[in-house]
Amino acid sequence: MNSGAVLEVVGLCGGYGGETVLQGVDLAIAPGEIVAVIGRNGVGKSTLMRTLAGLLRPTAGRILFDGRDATAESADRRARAGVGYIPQGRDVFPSLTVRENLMVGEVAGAGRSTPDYEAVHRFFPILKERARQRAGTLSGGQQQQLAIGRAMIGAPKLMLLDEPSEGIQPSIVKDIARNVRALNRQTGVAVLLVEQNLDLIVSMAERGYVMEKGRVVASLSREEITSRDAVRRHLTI
Amino acid sequence: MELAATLFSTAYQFGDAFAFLVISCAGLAVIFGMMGVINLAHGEFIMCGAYVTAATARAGLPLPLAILCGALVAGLVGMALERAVIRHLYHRPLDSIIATWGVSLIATQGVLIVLGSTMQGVGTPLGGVAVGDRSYSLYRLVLMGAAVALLAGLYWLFYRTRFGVVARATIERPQMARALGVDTRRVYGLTFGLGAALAGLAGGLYAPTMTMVPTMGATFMVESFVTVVVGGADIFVGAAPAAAILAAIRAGLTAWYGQLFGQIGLLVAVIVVIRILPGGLSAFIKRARR
Amino acid sequence: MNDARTFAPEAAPRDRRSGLAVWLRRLEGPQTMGRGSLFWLAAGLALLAAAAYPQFSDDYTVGNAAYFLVWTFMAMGLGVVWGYGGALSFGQTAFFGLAGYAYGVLTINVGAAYGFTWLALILSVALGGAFALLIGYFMFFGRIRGVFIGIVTLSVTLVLETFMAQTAGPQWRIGEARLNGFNGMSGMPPLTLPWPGGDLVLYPGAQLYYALLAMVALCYLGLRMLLNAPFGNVLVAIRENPERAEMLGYDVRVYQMLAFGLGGALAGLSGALYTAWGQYITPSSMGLTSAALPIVWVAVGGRRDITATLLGTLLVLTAFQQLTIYGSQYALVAMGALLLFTVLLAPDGVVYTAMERLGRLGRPGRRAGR
Amino acid sequence: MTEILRVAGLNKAFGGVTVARDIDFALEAGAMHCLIGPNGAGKSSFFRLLLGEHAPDSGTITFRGEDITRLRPFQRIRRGMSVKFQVPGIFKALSVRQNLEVAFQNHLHGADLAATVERVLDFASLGDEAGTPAGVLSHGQQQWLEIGMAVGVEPQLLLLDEPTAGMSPDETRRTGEMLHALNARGITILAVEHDMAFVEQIAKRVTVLHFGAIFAEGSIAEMIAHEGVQRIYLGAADE
Amino acid sequence: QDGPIRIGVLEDQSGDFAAATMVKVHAIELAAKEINDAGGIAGRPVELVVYDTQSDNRRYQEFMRRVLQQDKVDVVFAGFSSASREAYRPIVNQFDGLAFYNNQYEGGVCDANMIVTGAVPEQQFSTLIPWMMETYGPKVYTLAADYNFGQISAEWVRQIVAENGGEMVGEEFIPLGVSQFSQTIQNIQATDADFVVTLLVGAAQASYYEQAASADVGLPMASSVNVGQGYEHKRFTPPSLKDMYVTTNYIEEIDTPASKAFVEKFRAMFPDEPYINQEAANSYIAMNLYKQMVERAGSTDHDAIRAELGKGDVCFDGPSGNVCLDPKSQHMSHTIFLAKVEADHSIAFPTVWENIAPYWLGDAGCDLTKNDPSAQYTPSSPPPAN
Ligand SMILES: Nc1ncnc2c1ncn2[C@@H]1O[C@H](COP(=O)(O)OP(=O)(O)OP(=O)(O)O)[C@@H](O)[C@H]1O
Ligand SMILES: Nc1ncnc2c1ncn2[C@@H]1O[C@H](COP(=O)(O)OP(=O)(O)OP(=O)(O)O)[C@@H](O)[C@H]1O
Ligand SMILES: [Mg+2]
Ligand SMILES: [Mg+2]
Repeated sequence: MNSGAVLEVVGLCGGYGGETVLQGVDLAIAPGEIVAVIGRNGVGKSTLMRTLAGLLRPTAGRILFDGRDATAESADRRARAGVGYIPQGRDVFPSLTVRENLMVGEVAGAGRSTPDYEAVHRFFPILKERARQRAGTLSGGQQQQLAIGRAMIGAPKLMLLDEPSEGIQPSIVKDIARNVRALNRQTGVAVLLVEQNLDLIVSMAERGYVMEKGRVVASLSREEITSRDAVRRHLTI
Repeated sequence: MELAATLFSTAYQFGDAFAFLVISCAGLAVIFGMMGVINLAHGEFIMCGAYVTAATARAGLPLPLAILCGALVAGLVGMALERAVIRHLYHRPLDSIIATWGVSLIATQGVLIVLGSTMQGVGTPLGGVAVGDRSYSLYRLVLMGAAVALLAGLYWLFYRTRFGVVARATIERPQMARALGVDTRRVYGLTFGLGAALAGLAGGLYAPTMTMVPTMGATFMVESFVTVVVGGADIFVGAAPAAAILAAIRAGLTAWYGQLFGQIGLLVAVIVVIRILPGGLSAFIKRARR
Repeated sequence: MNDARTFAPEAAPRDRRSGLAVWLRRLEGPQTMGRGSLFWLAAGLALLAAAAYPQFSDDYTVGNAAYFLVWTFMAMGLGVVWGYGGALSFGQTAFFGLAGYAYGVLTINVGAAYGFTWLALILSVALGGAFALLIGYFMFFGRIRGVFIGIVTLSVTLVLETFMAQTAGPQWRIGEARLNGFNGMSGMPPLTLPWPGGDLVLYPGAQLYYALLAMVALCYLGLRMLLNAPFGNVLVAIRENPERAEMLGYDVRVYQMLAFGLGGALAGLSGALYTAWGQYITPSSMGLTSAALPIVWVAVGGRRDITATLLGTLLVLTAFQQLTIYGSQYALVAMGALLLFTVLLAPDGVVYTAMERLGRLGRPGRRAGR
Repeated sequence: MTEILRVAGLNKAFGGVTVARDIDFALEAGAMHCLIGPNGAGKSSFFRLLLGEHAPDSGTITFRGEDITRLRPFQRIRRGMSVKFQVPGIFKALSVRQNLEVAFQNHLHGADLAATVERVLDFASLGDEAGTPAGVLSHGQQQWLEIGMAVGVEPQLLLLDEPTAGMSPDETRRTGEMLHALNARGITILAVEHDMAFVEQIAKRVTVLHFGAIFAEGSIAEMIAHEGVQRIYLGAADE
Repeated sequence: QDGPIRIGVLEDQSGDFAAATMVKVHAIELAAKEINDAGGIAGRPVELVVYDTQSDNRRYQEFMRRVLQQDKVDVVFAGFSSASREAYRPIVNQFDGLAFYNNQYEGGVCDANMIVTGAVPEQQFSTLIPWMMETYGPKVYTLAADYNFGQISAEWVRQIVAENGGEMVGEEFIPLGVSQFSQTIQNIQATDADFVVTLLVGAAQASYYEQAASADVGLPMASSVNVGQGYEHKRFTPPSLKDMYVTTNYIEEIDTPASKAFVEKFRAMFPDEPYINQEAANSYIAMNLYKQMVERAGSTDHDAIRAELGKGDVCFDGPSGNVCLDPKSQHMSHTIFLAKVEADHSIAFPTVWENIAPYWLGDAGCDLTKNDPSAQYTPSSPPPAN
């Protein structure tokens, strides 16, 4: 296949212990692309993201990151190579302060880039205001912003965004969309986005994949994705 | 003059009890407070540090170096143990109780079999100093200084350095930390090793004042656990005041009513403090601060 | 409240089965492993074997088996408190010791005639349970939880130990009974059954063994029923997420306190029986090492299931004793190694893991990792 | 109509952060009301105050004519409240079925209990997962379970904190329909949501919270048109 | 009956007490070997059944039952701590066994099933305290472990000090396991004591000496347990035990031909033995006394053995000199050595008291030749007068 992709996934299988959730996923993302993955609850979207981040070990298939085989690489090495993961449910470090959460984010970029707090604070001003508050006491939306900011600090080449709009107020959803797109434009970071929020998908994604029962069953072009109906059709039973 | 002597005596007793609690609980505070591992082999790391200190000191090493040796060896043993056993038990704190109890049995009895039932100690250095009509051990003043330095050093390490922040993050959400690029295995290994080294340091510092037997670590256990827990979730905010309160209670009761009341009073104080502040001291301090 | 409901069934026919039948049905349920005729057949056979075994064994071995049975109550109690209720008590020995001393004080003062020893046993257990309720009230109504429970209970048992250790002087007596400090109290009678033609003294041997076996079986079945009853469900829910349980309308504190009281009563039963068994009780049975032991038994067997707890306790007691007999100085090293391997290889407990494997052989099922 | 809930002069601060500022709020029995507001406005905290998880600094909460300000959470629940939290608070090691049993057994027993559990399993599309430990469900499935636990008991007042987060548009609509059905049975519903389509679907009236205080109140159309609400919450009209 | 004579040995080979008790097992093994080499007891070989009781009272209960019921031993040698003895005593009584308790203790056990070879307070304190008062002065401070041994011993000290016209200027009890003594050291310094009686027990409490030395307490110390049992002078760095005086019935430094021969035999068999303490000698003596009684009785039957004991002439010339069993209390007479620890931790023997009998129990009314109360008495709760 073409080797220009930031991420290329071939026949990926995997899941939890004995249970296979992913049943052969194929997809590819070119540098600077924003690609959405849609699908109903429980089809394995988050499982795919976790496997790509290296938190779950695939049972078959290959993951190429930047053309390099990363299938067997550990999560931390992937992160340091430039995979930024923003999990569903945010997973901020609750007892650490906002500022300390961001400090942890520095690790991924160590050696590759200098942490750009300015940029993060520009995108998410609340993170500056609440720098000394414990992340666990932030509201849901604030935590989501922190999780994205934390990944940003590490200067990723690819961001894995799992349902970033969940629980976020409309204006910030728009902000996030705008910010992620701006980030994408400024730094060329590629984004793999899992979403259920139509507006966000439509406003962000350049193309998309549809998942069903652990497989990619359809690919959506730029035209299809901007027409809400196609997306909606795939999300209904 | 009389008054000054009495004051000194009181301060000395308090400082002595405080130093004992702080020094003996520091390693546990790191391992339990930071990593959530209930380490019942804490006492054996202390014993390890004490034995190594005594052995190297009697082989001719100056005492301060011997103590560092003790801490170092205990730290290395700790890292090895982490790699072999503890690594598999994170977030299974209750299983870590059993495993570390097993380690403690093996260590105590193994030392007994290999090195015999006792070991010759090292004498306490520095001798005594007279204040008023009483005399005091100078070395104990050194211990008090060491306790304060230890607290300051740990606070700095865990709150002011990136290693500390990353370590705390790792312990809280290891998966997420890994996904952010943290080599969690290394962090775990180092943190546990640090805790073990601190226990070893406690052993080394107290080696000159105690009987050297394989079970010597047991004398530290109850006090250190109690201090760490009364301190509460945030060990570094809580441990120092916890040690101070417990030391004051212990020293006071011991002075007025004897050792029995000191002992029982310490335990009762623990129960009462936890009852009044169910989240430990640190939760209370946090709330008060805001 | 509104009669028409979206979810609730419209006035389903009332359950006409009697209370007893409901309870019997609770012998099986989601909170305990083992169901179906095969399981009960195996359990019946095990009981039968246990009952027949004294016929094929010598007095010492039977007496020793009785001794093992003595400890299982404390283990099962801890299983309820810790395994099901999620409160790790490090101080079950406090209730053990208290009841043990109570049995001694009562029987030394009143004697063993007319089966008084049994009344003393019941009173001691009640005392252990009441004390546990008190401590439980103090802790759970004081919002104490997690590791703090461990430290509070440990402190309680150590206070008792330290206090009892210094009661050597003659002033420390309750009626006829000298507490006798660290050396321990002795001279109390064993359990005695009034019997035509002379009381039966239950020295460790077949008679005591049968009495204990019956008690263990009753206690085990009773706990199974309780754990599968709504009480058990709520207890487990509280272990998993106390805040949520409260938000479903349960007074979490009361459930935890009751479970703790039950655990204390069972520990007390062990304590009183232990005293009767050896006619001796000592403060060190409330000390640090003694306090750690029940935790080891329960953890090694498997704390998440009462059957695993029971079998595991017997297994560990036997294994440790055998090691001590044949291992001389190396026994403790071997015990330590055994614990390590158990935790690393069978994290849910040896018996629990074995039972789960066995169970899975029978039926296919979806069961993902923890 | 009668009032089921009244909150008067409610205040609560955590250190520097005020999460409730002089809140006066009332709910008619049978209402279907939405609470919206920026992230961090204090919506979830308001729920926690209603439920007794946080004690207010001042103010009173009256539920069905009774002052419940000093009651413990479980006592409030028993008086007829039920809640779905923002972050699913399920019992991870229990099976899905057991989760529901625990949720309902305070009110229902025997065959009633079993039947209700089956209906809720069906409603939440969790029939296949009934025996699965709840902790391994996908995020969306956990949300469904949490909703099932809250609605199955059919309380007087149902509190829902972001019930449709993580749901697909279709599921969101279905949830809305279910809430309408419940409401038709007389159950009062108070929901926190960020999904405006959903809010439009269910809410007759909407309250906007901002910095812990009530910022605006009115019908959904009014709120969408409200300039202040657009500024603090909705963002500029779609690009 | 011709099979071997089986001897149960229950001693702590691990746990807290191991330091002082391993040597007891070795002493019994040495005696057994000698007896077997010389043709056994009445021609029957001796066979040891040894269990490690792990410093755990429960193990004593388990194993006492085992040796008596399953191994069917003829006699048991058992126990270090008094608590362990009290734990197994009901079981020995239940099966009517015979047990030797070869340990220095607080005294007072009046039990026909028990023979005690260790020294008791009247033997150690009636000698030590008057000598100390004469040498250093009449003001005494007692520091004792807070349990039976310490409390009862302190009671003896108090009584003897009073009888000799001295004065108790302080008395302090330390819970077991306490290892920090700063406050205690202050308390002692606050008095004008002439010497300190230290009745401290266990590894933790032994830390007192080092801590007292480093605080320059500088008072002479008197003890019935140290040195003779736990060889603190070998384990601590000089001069922390300087001027410690101990009454012991044996330690390896004793400079008599019998003692030297014993040490030589012992080290030949156990070259790495850290120290041969008084309990080792007592255990060794006990084996030989048992041999003598069985041979005289012509049987291992307990009543026959006790009949021999009742004659009052069961004596043995051992490493510590001549010792005899007292028929009334079934305790043993001792030669009591006053050991003084010098600044370099070498031992001097300022004086020796020969042939001190365990008189108290008999005088107080315990007479096992007449009846068997199976009880433990203390000066403040003596046998009921009858
Ligand atoms: N930790 C786990 N262990 C076992 N099975 C799991 C685990 N997490 C998820 N699963 C199962 O894997 C399947 C896919 O879950 P996943 O979280 O990937 O779904 P999803 O597509 O992200 O759904 P949602 O939109 O609800 O977040 C589900 O059936 C779920 O039950
Ligand atoms: N325990 C606490 N300690 C300190 N601050 C807290 C605490 N709980 C909440 N807060 C703060 O109170 C504010 C309100 O939080 P809350 O969770 O109620 O917001 P929300 O309106 O539910 O937001 P979202 O829509 O993002 O869920 C936030 O700024 C949060 O950081
Ligand atoms: Mg998902
Ligand atoms: Mg919220």
